[in-house]
Amino acid sequence: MWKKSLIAIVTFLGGVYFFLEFVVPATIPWKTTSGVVLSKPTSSELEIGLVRETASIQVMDRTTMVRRVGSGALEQALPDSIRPGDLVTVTTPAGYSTTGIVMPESSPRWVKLGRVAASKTVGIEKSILIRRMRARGSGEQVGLDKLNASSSASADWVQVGARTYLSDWYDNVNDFFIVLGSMAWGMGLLSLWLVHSSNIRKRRTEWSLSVLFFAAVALGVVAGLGFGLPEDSREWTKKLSDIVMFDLLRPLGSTVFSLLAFYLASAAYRSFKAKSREAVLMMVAALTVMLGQLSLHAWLTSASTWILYIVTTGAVRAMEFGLMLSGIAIGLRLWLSLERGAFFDREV
Amino acid sequence: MLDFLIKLQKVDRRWIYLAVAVACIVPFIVPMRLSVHPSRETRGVYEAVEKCPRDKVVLLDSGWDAGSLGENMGQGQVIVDHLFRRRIPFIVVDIGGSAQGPQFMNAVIKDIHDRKYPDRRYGTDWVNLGYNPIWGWQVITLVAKDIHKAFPKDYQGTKVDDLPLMRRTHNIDDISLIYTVNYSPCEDYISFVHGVYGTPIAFACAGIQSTTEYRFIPPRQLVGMLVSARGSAEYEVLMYPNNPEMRVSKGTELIVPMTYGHLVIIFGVLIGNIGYFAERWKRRRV
Amino acid sequence: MGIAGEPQTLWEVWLAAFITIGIYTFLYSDNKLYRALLNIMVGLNVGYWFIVGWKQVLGPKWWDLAWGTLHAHIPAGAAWPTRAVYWIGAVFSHISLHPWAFIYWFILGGLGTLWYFQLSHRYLWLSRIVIGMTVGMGAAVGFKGSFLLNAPQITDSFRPVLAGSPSPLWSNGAPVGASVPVDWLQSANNIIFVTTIFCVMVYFFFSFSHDKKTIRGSASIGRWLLMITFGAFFGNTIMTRMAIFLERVQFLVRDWAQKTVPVTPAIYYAYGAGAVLLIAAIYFLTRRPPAKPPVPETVEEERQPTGPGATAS
Amino acid sequence: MDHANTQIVIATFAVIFIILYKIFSARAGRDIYIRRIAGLNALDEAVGRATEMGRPMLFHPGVGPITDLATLAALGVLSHVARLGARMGNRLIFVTAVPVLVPVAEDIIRQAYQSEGKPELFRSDDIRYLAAGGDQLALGSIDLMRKEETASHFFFGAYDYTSLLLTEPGQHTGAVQIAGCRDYFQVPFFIASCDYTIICEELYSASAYLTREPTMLGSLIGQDLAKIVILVIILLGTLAITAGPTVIHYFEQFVGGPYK
Repeated sequence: MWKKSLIAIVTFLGGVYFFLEFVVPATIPWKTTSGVVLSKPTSSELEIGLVRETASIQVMDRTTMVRRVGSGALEQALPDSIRPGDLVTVTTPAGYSTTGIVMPESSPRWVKLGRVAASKTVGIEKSILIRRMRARGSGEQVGLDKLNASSSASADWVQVGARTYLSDWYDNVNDFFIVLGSMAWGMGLLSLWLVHSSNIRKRRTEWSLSVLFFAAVALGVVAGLGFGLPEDSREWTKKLSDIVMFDLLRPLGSTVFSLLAFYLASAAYRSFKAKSREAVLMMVAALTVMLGQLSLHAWLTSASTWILYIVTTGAVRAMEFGLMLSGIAIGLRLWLSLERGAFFDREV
Repeated sequence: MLDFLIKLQKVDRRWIYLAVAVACIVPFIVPMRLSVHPSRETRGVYEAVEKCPRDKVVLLDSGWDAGSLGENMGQGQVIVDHLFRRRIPFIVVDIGGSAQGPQFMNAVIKDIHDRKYPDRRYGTDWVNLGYNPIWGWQVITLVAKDIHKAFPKDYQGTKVDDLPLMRRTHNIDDISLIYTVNYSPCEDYISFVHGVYGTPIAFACAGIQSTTEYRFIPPRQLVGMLVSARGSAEYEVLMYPNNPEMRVSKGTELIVPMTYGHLVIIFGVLIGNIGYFAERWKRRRV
Repeated sequence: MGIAGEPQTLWEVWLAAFITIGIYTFLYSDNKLYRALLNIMVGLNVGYWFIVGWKQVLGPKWWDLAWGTLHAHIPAGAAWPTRAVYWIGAVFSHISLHPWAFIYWFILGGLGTLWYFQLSHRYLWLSRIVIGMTVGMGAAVGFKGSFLLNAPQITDSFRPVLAGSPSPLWSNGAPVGASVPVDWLQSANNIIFVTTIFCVMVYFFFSFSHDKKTIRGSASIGRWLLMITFGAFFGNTIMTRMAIFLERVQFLVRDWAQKTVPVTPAIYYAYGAGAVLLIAAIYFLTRRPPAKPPVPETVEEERQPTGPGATAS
Repeated sequence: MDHANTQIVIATFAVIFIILYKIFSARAGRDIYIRRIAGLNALDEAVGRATEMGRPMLFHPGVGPITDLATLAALGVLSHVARLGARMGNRLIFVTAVPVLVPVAEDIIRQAYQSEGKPELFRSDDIRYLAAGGDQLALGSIDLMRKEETASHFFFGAYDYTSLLLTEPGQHTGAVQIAGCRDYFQVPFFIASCDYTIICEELYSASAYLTREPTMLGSLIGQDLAKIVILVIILLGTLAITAGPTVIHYFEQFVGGPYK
């Protein structure tokens, strides 16, 4: 019994870090200040302008945006390239134009502008984490010297707050699991070894092929020593590695996989019969897509494009939502050791 | 007559094999050209590469090997050609693909370099960082955070800090586009790179895999996708609209024979069904 | 090497040709040559990949952390017997110098070995410790991965039923509220799209019966749409296989048959003789009744071998 | 979005809660309804047919690892098929390329035969660790089918490109073939070459239906609820976007937060 609980505990611990790292924010929310950098920060403190929303504008196809960069210069900005903290002038197709600081809530279709309502000064210590907003995606962790500040032009939008130290461990935990996973690589080799060694021991027919297999493994190992040497190196292992890779593995690999073309051909011929309504649908779709793949006619291509972008996309999405949830469910069951069944109920 | 039709669905499979083989061999011996119609997903990749700035790099994840050479090689050729033409520096990596990936991609690059752009230099115009056997998010997140940590050396053992291109490339902010050439590209790029940092991603994948990747194109999780040999053929049509003699990629070489192979299979399906219906008709008659 | 290592020299071309045609003999009938080549491929891949894996991951990320600097303890230029003693001393001094690195190395190594208890009936549970750790990790990361992957998928599935024509901002057609004329084709597509998602998801509901007419109806529509989707899969798959096969045909036709076309008498005779030998070899190898596959046992006890099978259908 | 925003956190814990709640209520003995998958009748027919012809059956659990949900579901189906086979007094041959599966499958099948009171029919050399790789396993199974003249084949689990190689010969010899495949790449080939195919997620529910295993049933229901939520969100969103840019903007802000 203790064995089972040990396994359960270890399994839970295995996942708990990454789960927390995802769910817990980078900085403690109620100790985080979010706003534009107003003045060049000193080593000890950082002045942040708190922005209040003044305008919220829907972006149309003919909406233009102009970003004011340092030294008062103006430059065109695209809806998906504006960054929080930019000072932009948005002009709607109707001709109304508004100026303000882009806020993080804006999306490519909808810009929220604001102006600095108040300013707050944050003291910088080791426990403080500064994250600069990107145009899209999460904030990046930056040092004080990297920040560009301005009160009259585009500046950086930062979130400054007391850090939750979880993310600092990410790389180490990641490395640990990378190595742990890689340790399993011997399994493939070992199981193959079991298969073929027993073939040879019992002199089963084709045991000669197993001998050949071991010879190939040996050759592969020796050739592997030449991996990663400079192109022009005179090492014989490098030459051997090239021979194995280009003269043996290349034709072997591509030919073995190309056999499937023939199976597919005969399978299509033999089993693609209009037996039922479903079979007909499948066959028609397959033929349409195949014809669309060929360089025959433009409208054939567009027909297959329609199937792929409307029907297939929709159906695959629906299936993927289901698979995502079942993946989460099985993950949960394994993670919390709720799983039952032959493997998990074996007495240990 | 009816019996003959019924026999049509009992042809020995070796005859089908022979028909496919012949249909595929003939176009190689008798060269012919067909028009290619670029599709939406291919245009997407082309426009994305056209938009790339010169001061950032393109990350080219090439994990293909002999098994999928017919499809992926062309996709690698066209993108390298395009990047060399626009002189956008690019970094070749192989994350969890195949140990042969870097060498194959290197041979492709060398060939295009010698044939078309002899003045491009290794280390400034492109870098090949070699192979990392770990598939999936574990290394991808590492590359996004600090590429020097993920790949301390390039594919032939040089320290990356000695390469001028790598000195100005540190993390995801220096990468303007990620292009993945693989039999089945890693979807973790979409969740852990596009989802986290918003970097545009383009896939170049096998036809079978493409069917599930189409769903990422409308929400722009993928800017575009090259599908099989067709994708690279279409891409070259976009790159060289007026001078076909410049189209030299594997895709352009294979697209015409592919057409014939497909037609034979379609024909096989049709005669199979003719036989099937003939049999059903006969059964109904007696 | 040519493009992606296409064979250049004569022997390379012939070797590749032999391998290619030798494998294609399987299409005529199952035979020993094919199985031999398959074994060689698997063996080469496993061996090569094993070393590469060590060089790229386990070496730098695990072994070198503890022992990377060991040689620094060995005074240069010591003769062999004394050198061995130095080595032993170095190991201990190294451990005492970097205890934590050693402990990390040791624990990871110990955990790693647990994988291999999968092969034993009695100690299978030991492997479940390490399986559990990795599975738990994967499960936790699964949350982040699936949400980041699918959240945009859900928001993109909001399609305006009355849509204008697509634009850079509204790739699925702008809603008519955005003061644009109705694009009926786009609207129809959007309706079909949402219907597809709805019907297919209903088809995959298991918790309530399909007796209700509406549910059964939408479920069966969902099944038809699934069939169309699988048809698309089939078509694209054929394209994949075809491309891979054509690459081989291209090699046989262009590199093998044309590059080795006789230019000097020597090559001419080599070509002829080689062709004869190749055909003879393949005939000889495929003529005999194809032998049965390597049928191994399970790990532990003796199993009866399977006898010679018939030819491949 | 490196860390979850508010909406995602709520969604995460909501999904966890729904699934766990359903699992535990199922374990507490709440009876749970799952609709029957049409293909399950085919299982009985297939076993019966093989018994009539006096030929053995072949079960192939896919190529996935033991921790793969599809493989676990396949094992659930395996126990049912083995029990049917035992009831009718027929042999079931089990082939795999995953070493861990050998002892597990042995337990399952032995249990099945014992529970039907026919332990003498169970032969431990019918569980075959044929090869260590996909292609080799396919070749081995093909030869096995020919040698043992298996009359019905069951393919359940996760499959890769070898699926065609596996189903082709059975189609020649006219064996009854039933497949349940999670990976939709391979489903078309199973549909084309098998008598009945259980598609994608149906595999899970089939296994749950057969084993009546509370954990599986419960989480299946939980997943259904979550799916319904997603579907409702999609339909609401469709209405919102049809209503215009303003509505959809606020709806997206509400559902997903600023997708950064």
